[in-house]
Amino acid sequence: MRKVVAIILASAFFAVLLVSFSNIQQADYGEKEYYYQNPINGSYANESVPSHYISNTKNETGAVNAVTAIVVEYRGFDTLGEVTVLFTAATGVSFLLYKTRGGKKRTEANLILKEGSKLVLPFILLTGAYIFIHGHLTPGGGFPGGAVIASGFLLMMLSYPKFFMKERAVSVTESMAGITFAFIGLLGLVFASSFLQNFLPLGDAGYILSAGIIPIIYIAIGFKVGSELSSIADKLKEVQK
Amino acid sequence: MMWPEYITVAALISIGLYGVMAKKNLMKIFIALSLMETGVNLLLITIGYIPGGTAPIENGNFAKYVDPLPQALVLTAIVIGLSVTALALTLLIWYHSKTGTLEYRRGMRW
Amino acid sequence: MIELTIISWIMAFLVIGAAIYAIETKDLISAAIAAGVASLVVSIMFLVLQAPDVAITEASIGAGLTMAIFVYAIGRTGRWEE
Amino acid sequence: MVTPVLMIAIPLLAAFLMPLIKKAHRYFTFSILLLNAILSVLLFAKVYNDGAIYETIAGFSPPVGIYLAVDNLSALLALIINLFATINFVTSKKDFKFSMLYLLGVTGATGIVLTGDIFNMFVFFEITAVASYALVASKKDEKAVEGSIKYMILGSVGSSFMLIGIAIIYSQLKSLNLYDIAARISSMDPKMMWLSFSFLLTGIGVEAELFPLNGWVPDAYEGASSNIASFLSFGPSKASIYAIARLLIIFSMSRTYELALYVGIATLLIGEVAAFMQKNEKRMLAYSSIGQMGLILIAFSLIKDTSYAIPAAFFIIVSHASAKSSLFLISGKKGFGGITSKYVGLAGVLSLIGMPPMAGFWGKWYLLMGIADEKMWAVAAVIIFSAVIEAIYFARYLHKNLGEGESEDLGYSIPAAVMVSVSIVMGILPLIYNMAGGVLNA
Repeated sequence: MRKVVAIILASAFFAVLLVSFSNIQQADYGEKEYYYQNPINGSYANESVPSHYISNTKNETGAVNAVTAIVVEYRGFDTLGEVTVLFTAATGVSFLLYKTRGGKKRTEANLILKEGSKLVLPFILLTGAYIFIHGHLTPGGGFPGGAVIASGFLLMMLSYPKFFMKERAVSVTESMAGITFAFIGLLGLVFASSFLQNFLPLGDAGYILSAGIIPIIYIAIGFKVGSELSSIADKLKEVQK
Repeated sequence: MMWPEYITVAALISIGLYGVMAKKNLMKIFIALSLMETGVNLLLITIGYIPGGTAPIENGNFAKYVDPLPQALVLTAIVIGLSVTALALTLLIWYHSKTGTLEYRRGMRW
Repeated sequence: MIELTIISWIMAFLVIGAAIYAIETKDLISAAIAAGVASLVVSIMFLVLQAPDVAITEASIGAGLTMAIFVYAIGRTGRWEE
Repeated sequence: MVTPVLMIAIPLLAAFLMPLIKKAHRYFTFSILLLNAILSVLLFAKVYNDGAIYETIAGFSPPVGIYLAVDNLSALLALIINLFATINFVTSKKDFKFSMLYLLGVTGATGIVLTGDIFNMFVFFEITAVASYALVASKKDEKAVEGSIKYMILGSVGSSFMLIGIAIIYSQLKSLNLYDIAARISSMDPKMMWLSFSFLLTGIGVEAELFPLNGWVPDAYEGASSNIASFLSFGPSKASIYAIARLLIIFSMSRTYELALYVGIATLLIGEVAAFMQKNEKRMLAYSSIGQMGLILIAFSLIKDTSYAIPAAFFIIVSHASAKSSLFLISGKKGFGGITSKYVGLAGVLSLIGMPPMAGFWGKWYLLMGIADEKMWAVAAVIIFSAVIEAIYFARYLHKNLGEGESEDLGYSIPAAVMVSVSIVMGILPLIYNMAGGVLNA
């Protein structure tokens, strides 16, 4: 009974969604109906929001990758919030699974996996670091870079059942990275005029040392995401007594 | 019109909703929720796509770019989805260790 | 262009099939892996839709880590749905 | 130099700092919350004198970047949330992770009311929601975890729906800024507008405890420890009802107001009737919260028709935040043992049912005035009917608890007394103001 009702509701929902999606046109965003209005003085701009990003990213932020520029600069506040959500979740996980570390025996992994993962780990970590350092030049950035680092530690957890993240080190890393992010934002308030505003020289677009605060913030995010994701995986892996 | 993508989006969201409504196993419900989140992310990216556009990374030869803003939003949404899932799994592990089951018996009690 | 459309349709059916399997199977580990597969195929769709940043993130976080923590959690609770 | 962004940035910095200074976390968190409350007072003073503040973030002009938009009502809500959070935090006795989660939850709720960007609002919703899931489960018993899981399931569906709504709006207008959306919403296809409105209402409605989506409310409130139940009733729910009010103003269409009015009436009736039938005290208080949220939504849905709507909503929010939070705080023990608890219980109940010297009275008074202006007698009848039900079950509640009880825990009842005093002060101030005004006019 419950299933039938659910199927009917879900199909109705499917139909509604499809009908509504057929109204969306994949339009060019340069068209007139998308021209935005400035909330503070009420004036109309003669471009739309996406076309502003596309034509001005390089001059305004110095980043080549427009997505990175939006994530770190234009909508950096969202990213601060997002990092905070992850931080909240990591805190919640360790708060709720606090005293469950225990010693049920797990089967040992075989030798090849063990030695191989030891060999591969530095390369995985390097790849992760590469991804988040080059975030403003190539696809990628702090989040995938951090995830790659976490997957390196995940591999270690798989091959060594007794491998645990050092809790103190992880928590210090994540707080230092978070503090860096928020502090750079406050420095923007001090040296420039608003929170998270860029206060460093933009440099030549296309080089590593360019785009002002973007690389610094992305490195902080990379460390933070990497340590939080590995600590989450570590906590969930633990065996209860 | 991008029918394959939109049909996938609608299907993922309604399959997820069906799972939440019909299934009793809590783990299954959270798997359904993660499918739903994937669907929403695909929706955002599809909205930002412009036929014939290229990725919004400048590479010398100027072309038409797709809309970068939804991509930035999806990056945020993916990480948020993972955070919620992690917390949910923690609670499920806790619940299982106390009650020995993940089946949801009592239902909505008004 | 037409090849791309065919590939998109194939991927769409793959995703929908994986999602239905993930919901209907009784084995939770298979369900988690099927959800991971769906998310991986979606990340290829992101790549086709010219979103490489999102594709990388979805493949590593959405497919990889989410599936890993699901498998860990299922390992600590129970594998079969009643 | 008060900038609203400090109210978000400083607590976040403090929360990131917390794992490094585990020892003094309680004093540290308390002082940060107090600082935030002081900042919000200064902010309100500034907004009240100079008009609304728009603060750009990252130095880009708004629809391109994000901005914070603070008007009178949002400054007042930020003040309410931070003030009660400060008072309520005194009762926390757990370790530093609890303090972190609490601080983050309060910051998220503050962010919801201050931000002027719809996706940013979604992010802050998620911060509050994730923190609240963990806080509800923090009591670590079966009921708490079950309530938290229910909350989480509905909350995740809600956040997905909210994101769908945002995606639909973006597809039509290519903008995420609330003001920009409001200015250009009329150019949107009405079908899509309805669709996005209903998705957003559903998404936010989960947090705001609206009618078909509030299955989690009684379980979460019953399971959570009493200070967290108190936090839920002044933090996330108030911030999200304010978000719904903003939504209504954006989609300024008479039909959307009508829909909100019907949802509000349904929520009010269901909540009050369920509270009337309920035996368990905490669940009864939770259902009564649902009813009050319905009342607030009714007030907001009249925003366009009458100028009484905003004061009505404001006074009900104050009354509910202070009275319900303090009742939850003292509900840990059986009965009201000591004199402080008795005072809190009596004052809280009087404010909730809307007796004259309290803030709740002014809320219902202004609401009824507004409804009388519009001559919507059916709505007035519903409100009076629900008030009668409310009075009956609260009389039963008082009768049961005012007799002998366990000796009270002053650590809980004194903060509760401080909270409920806010309701009295806010109730007396308009009285004095009116009387003074009357004297001056004469």
